[in-house]
Amino acid sequence: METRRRFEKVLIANRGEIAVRVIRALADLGRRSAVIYSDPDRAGLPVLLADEAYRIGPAASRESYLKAEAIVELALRIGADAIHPGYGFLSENARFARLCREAGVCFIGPPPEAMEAMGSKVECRRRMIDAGVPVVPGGRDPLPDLDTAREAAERIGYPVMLKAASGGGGKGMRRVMNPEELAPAFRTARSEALASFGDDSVYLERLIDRPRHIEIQVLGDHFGKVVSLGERECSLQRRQQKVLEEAPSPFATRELRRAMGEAAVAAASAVGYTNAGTCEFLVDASGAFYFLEMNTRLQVEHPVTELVTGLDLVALQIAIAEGYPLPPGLENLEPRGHAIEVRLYAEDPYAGFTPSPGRIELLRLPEGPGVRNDCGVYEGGEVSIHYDPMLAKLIVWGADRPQAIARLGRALAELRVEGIKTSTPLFRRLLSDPDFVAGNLDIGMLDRKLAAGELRPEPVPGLEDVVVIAAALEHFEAGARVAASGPKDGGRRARWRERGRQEALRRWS
Amino acid sequence: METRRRFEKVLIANRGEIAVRVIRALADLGRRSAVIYSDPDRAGLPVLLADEAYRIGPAASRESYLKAEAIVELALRIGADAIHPGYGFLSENARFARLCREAGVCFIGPPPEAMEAMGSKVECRRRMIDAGVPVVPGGRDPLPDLDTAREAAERIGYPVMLKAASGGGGKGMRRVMNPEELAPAFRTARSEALASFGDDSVYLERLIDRPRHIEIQVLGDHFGKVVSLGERECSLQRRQQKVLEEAPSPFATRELRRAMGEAAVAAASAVGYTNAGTCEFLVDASGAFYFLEMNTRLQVEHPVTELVTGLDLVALQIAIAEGYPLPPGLENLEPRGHAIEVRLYAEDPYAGFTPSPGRIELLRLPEGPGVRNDCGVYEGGEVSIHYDPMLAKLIVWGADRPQAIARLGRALAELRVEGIKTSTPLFRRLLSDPDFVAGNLDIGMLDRKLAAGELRPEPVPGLEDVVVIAAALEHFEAGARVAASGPKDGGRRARWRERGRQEALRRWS
Amino acid sequence: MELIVKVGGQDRRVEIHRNERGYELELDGQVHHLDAVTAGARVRSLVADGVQHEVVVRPRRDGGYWVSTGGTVTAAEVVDPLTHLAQKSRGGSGDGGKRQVRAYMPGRVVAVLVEVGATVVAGQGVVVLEAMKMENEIASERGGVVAKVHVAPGEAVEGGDLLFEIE
Amino acid sequence: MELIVKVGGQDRRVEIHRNERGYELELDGQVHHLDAVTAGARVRSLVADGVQHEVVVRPRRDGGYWVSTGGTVTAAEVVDPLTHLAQKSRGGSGDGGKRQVRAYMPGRVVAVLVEVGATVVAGQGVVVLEAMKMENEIASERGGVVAKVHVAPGEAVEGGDLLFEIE
Repeated sequence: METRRRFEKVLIANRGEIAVRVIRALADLGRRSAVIYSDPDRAGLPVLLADEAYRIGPAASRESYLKAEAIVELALRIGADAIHPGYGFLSENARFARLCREAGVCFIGPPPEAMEAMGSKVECRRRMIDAGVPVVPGGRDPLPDLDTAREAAERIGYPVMLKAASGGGGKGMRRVMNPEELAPAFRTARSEALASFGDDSVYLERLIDRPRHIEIQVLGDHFGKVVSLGERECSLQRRQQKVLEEAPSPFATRELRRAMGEAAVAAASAVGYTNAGTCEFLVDASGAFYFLEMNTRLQVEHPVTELVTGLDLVALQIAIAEGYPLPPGLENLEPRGHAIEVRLYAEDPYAGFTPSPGRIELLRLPEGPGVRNDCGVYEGGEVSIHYDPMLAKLIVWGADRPQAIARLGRALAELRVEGIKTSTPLFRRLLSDPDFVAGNLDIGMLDRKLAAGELRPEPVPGLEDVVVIAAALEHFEAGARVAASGPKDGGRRARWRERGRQEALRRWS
Repeated sequence: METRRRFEKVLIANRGEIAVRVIRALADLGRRSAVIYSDPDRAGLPVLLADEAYRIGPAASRESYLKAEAIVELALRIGADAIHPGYGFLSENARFARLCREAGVCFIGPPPEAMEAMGSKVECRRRMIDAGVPVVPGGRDPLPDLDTAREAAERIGYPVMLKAASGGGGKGMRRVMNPEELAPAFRTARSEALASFGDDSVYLERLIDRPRHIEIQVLGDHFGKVVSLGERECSLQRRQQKVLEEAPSPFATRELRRAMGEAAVAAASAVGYTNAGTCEFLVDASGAFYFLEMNTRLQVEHPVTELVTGLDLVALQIAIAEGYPLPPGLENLEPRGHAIEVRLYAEDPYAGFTPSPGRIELLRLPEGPGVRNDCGVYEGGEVSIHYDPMLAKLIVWGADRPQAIARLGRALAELRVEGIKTSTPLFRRLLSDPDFVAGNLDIGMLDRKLAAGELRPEPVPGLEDVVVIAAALEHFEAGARVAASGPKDGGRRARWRERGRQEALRRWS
Repeated sequence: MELIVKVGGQDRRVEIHRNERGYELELDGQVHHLDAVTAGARVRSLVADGVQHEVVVRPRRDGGYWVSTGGTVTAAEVVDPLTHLAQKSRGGSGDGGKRQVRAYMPGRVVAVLVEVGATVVAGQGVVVLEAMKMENEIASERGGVVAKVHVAPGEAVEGGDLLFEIE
Repeated sequence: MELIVKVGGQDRRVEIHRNERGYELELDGQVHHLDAVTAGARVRSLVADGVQHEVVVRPRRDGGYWVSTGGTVTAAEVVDPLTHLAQKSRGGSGDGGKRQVRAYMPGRVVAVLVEVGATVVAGQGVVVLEAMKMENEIASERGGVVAKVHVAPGEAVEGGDLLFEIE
C-alpha cells in the first residue's frame, strides 16, 4: 500500500460533464485542476472552469483523449501528482493504469490487476463463484448431447435458457420453461447456432425473466477495507444503455440491500479492489440476485448515491488514492430520501435516436430546491459531432420517491434547450408512465414500450403556428431593421425592447 | 380553523427570485402558478416560468406590486384559490391579508391579527413578556432623575445602555459598564439627547455586547400546533441588512437550539400564529438570548433551513394554508450537515455599495454537488433600476461547516457574472477571514471589518492589461469584419470560431 | 405586410402589422394579437393569444430560418407574395422544378449513395453522415432524377447545408 | 495594426497581428501570444501567455467599448495612432479640450447640481441618479467650466450616456 501524500494538482484525462464534475471535487478540496482538450473542445466548459488546460490533439479520440503515453507525459511535465480518468476513454484501461504507475503518477482508480481480473469474463466468473458471489447458474461448457443438457438443466433448475456458445443477438437462444420443452428447444437452438455462427455448441443458463438491473456502489481503501454504499436501480435502459437511474431501488428492502452489499463487498475483496467501483447485478422478481460484472471506475450515475448518502464520491476517490483509510460510519448507510438522475443526450428520441449536434441557442437549466445539474455545456456553446452525445445529467432529490418524481417532472418542464434536440421529451413522457410510477421496472421495459409506441409524446397543438408566427415576425422585423436609419443595432434593439401591452399570458407547455 | 381545500391555482404577488421560488414549489406540487408583472418585468424569469402571467402596472411599485385591491381582483378574475405574497411588498401588510380574507381568496401566511400583534413594537414586547419569552431587560419609560436611573440599572444589571427616547443613530447613547460610570453618562446622554432631538428623555436597557443574530424558523398549523425547525445564524449584516446566513449556527448547542426553539414556539403561540414565521433573537456570548421581533412571512434565508432539514418550507406553507395539520416528526429535528447562503446583489461592494443595474452579459451559475441556485435573472436579461438589487441567492450544503465553506468558495469562484457588478468579490474575501472561518460572528462584525478595510479584495495583477488586450482585439476584429466581403455576420463568426493553437492555458483567478 | 411562410411543405399566408400593443397578425383568416420581447441573447418571448412561447430564430444560409421552440427545430422560408407567385409559375408545384436535399444535422459525409443522373424515390437514402459515433442516412424527401451532388465523402457539413438537387 | 487604447486615463499602445496560432500582440514593448475563441453569445475566451480570461466586450454609443471581465466593467476607447495624434494636438492633454462626464450606471436623474458656466472641481458631484431605491451622486472626474448639460431631472439615462461636458 502507498504512503499518504497530498495531491496538489490533478490532471483530468477526460472531457465534458465528467471533467467538470472532477474539477468541482478538486476545487471543493482546494486542489488544482488541469484538463486536456482536443481542438473542438478548446471553448468547452472544462477549459473555462479548470485551473489549467492543455491541448492534447485533434478531434479524433485516438489522437487526443486516448493518447495514453502523451497524457502521462503531460502529467509529468506540468507536475500533476495524479490523473483522474473519469469514465469512458482510458478509465478501464489497465495498460494506462500501469503507465501511470511506472511514471510515478497516481492513477485515481483501482489497481490494474483488479481491472484485469474483472475485465476477463471467464476469470471473473470463476473468481466470483470462489468468493461465494451468486452468478447466473449454469456453465459456459458446450453441451454435447441431449442427456448432458437434461442433467445440466435439472442441476440449474427450470426455467432455463439455451444460448449459442459463439453467439449473440438472440440467435441460437431458446427459453425452456419445463423438461418437456427441452428436447425440441435443444434441437432448434443447435441448428440455429450452426446456421448463424458455423458452430452448433450451446450451453445452459438459468432463465431470469424480466430482470431488474440493480448495482451496488463500493469503495475500498488501501487497508483492506471495502464498504458498500447501497444500491442504484438502473433498469431503465435503451439497448443496454442506461437512461434513468435512481437510489434507492423501489424494489430493494433493507434485507436485500444488505445481502447485495455483502455480495458486492465479497466480489471487490476477491480481486483486491481499491477505490470506487460498482458491482452490477440482475435481480429477479423473487429478489434473487446474480452478479453480472464490475465496473472498475466511477459510474455516470454516481450522483444519485451522493444525494441519498450526503457523500462526495469523487472526493472519497481522491482521499483513498492519497492513501487515507475510509472514514468511519460508512457501513450500513441507509438512504435518506430518494434521488433520480436522467441523462440528457443530444439526440432525437422520436427519430430513431439520431444524434443532434449543433449550437445550443438557449440553455436554461432548472434550479431551486432538490435540483442538481451536472452539465458539460453552456448556452451558445457548440455540441461537437465528434463525441458521445451526453450533454448533462439532471439529478433531483425528494423526501420520497413520489416527491422525487414530481420534482423531476418540474425540473424537466423548467429546462429549456433550443437549437438542438434532446432526449427530454422522452423523459417527460416516461414520468407519467404507470409502470414507472409504480416502480415496476425491468431491463427490457423501455425497449418494449418504445417498440409499442407507448411513450410517444402528446402532440403539442399549435406548435407549427408558433413556428410560422416566429418566422414571419423575424422577417418583418428584419425588414424594419433595414429600413430603420438608426445606429447599426439600435433599430433591432429598440423595437424588440418595446414592452407589449398584452395583459394575460399563459405558459405554453 | 378552515376546512381543507386544494389550491389548484395560486397567484404570486411578487417578482424576481422569490416569485421563481414559489413557482417551483407549486410546480413540484402539481399546482398552477400565476404571476403578476410590471412593465419592466415583462421578460423577467417569473413570466418565462409561470403557467400564467398578468400585467399589473408600470414600473413604480406603488402602481404595480403594491396595488392590493387590483391584485385581489385579479386573483378572483383568474380563479386563483390563494395568493402567495413572497417577502417584501405586501407580505407583512395586514390590510392586504384582510382584503384577501374578505374576498374569499386564501392569503398564504399568518392571520392579520397575528401580523398586527407582532408589528406593534409596544404591544409585541408586552405580549412576549407575558408569554415568558425573554426580551432585552429594561424599560421604555423615561428616567426623570439619576436616582431612578440608578435603581433601574441595579434592577436590570450592569452593563447597561442609556438610550434617547426620541433618538436613533447612536446620538444620546452611552454604554455604562459599572455603577461609577452611571452619573457622568446620564448627564452627557441627556444633554446630547436634548441637543439632538429637543427632548432629554433617556431610558435604560441591558447592554448586549457584540450580540449574534440568531433566528428560529417556526411553523404553525390551524390545529394549534406550532413547531420550531431550528435556528439560522444571520449575524453577518451590513447596516442591518443580512448578507450571509447559515444553518446550524456555529454557536448553537443542542441545548441552546432547544431553549430558543421553545421560546419561539411560545412567542408564536402567544399571538395565535399560523403558517411560516421567524423569531429573531439577539444572543450574547454567554448564550443568553433575547427576543427581537418576529417576521411574519417567509424569510429570504429560508433555504438554509431547507437544506439541513430536507423540508420544502413553501410546500409546507401551502399545505398549512390548505388546512392540513403539520406532518409528524417535525419536533426536535437535528440539522443534517451545514448550509450557507449568500445574497447576490447588483452592487459594487467596493464603491460604497452603489447599485449596478444593466444587462447581464454573461451569467454562468455554479452547479454540481451541494449547490443550489435560487436565482431570479438570466443571461442576457436586464437588471432594472426600479427594484431591490438582489438578483439571486447561492446556497451550498456540506457535510460540516468547513466543507460548506470550501464548497461556497468553489461555487463563488465558478460563478461568472459580467456586464454588471455584484457583491461576489466581498463574499470571496469574507470566506478567508479568520473570524468568519472560526465562526466568531456578531452583528457589527461586517461593518467593523469593512470600515477597517479588512475585506478589500486582493488586487488582480494584469486586469487592466486584459481590458486593453480585449478592446484592441475587438477593434481589430471589427476592422477585419468590415473589410471582409463575406455574408453579413459570417466574417465575424468565421474568424472567432477558428481554434487557437496555444497549448497551455491557466485559469485566471 | 403580407408574407408567405413555407413550413413542412405547406404555404401559410400571414398578414402582419405593428400596433401600439405589439403586433396584429392574421393567420389562416384568424387575427392574433402578439406581444414579443427579447429574453436573452437569442431568445424571444412571444405571447400569442395569451400563451407564452420562448423561440429562437436563426437565419439560414439560403435566406430562410431555423425556428427552435419547445425543443424542436423547424426550417421555415419567408417570401413576399409576388416572389411566391413567380416561384409558383416557374415550378408549378410551388417549390420550383428542383428539389433540394439538405443536411438536417452537422456531420462528416461517410458515403454518397447515388450519382448524378440516377433516379431516386421518395425516402431513399442518398448520403450517409456520421456524427457522435453514429452513422445516419439522409433520405430524399421526394423522388426524381439527381441533378447535382454538392458533397463528397470525407467532407464536413453543417446543419442546413445543401447536399443534393433533384429534378 | 497599431492602436492606442485609452483606459483609466492612460494611453496604451498596442500592436496586433494575426498569425497561424491566433494573434501576436505587443503591449508596452512586450510580445504576447493570444488565442481567442467565442464561448457563448457575447463571451470570448482569451488566452494570453497561458492564462485564460472570459471577457465580454460591448460597443458604446460613442464608438468606445465597455469591457467586462472578472466581475468588473471598464470603459475603453480605441483609436488609430493618427487620430490619436490629431486629438492630442487639438486638446494638448490627450483627451481634447472638452471633458465628458458620463453615467456609469443606468438610472433616473433626480437632480442636476450645477449649471452651464459654473466652475467645478475634480470629484465634485454634478448629477444625482436614482437606481434600485438608492440615490447616487455622479462626480466629475476633473475640474473646469461646465460647457453643456445633456440631462434634466426626471430623465432616464443608460450606463455610458453623456451627462455633462466640461471645458
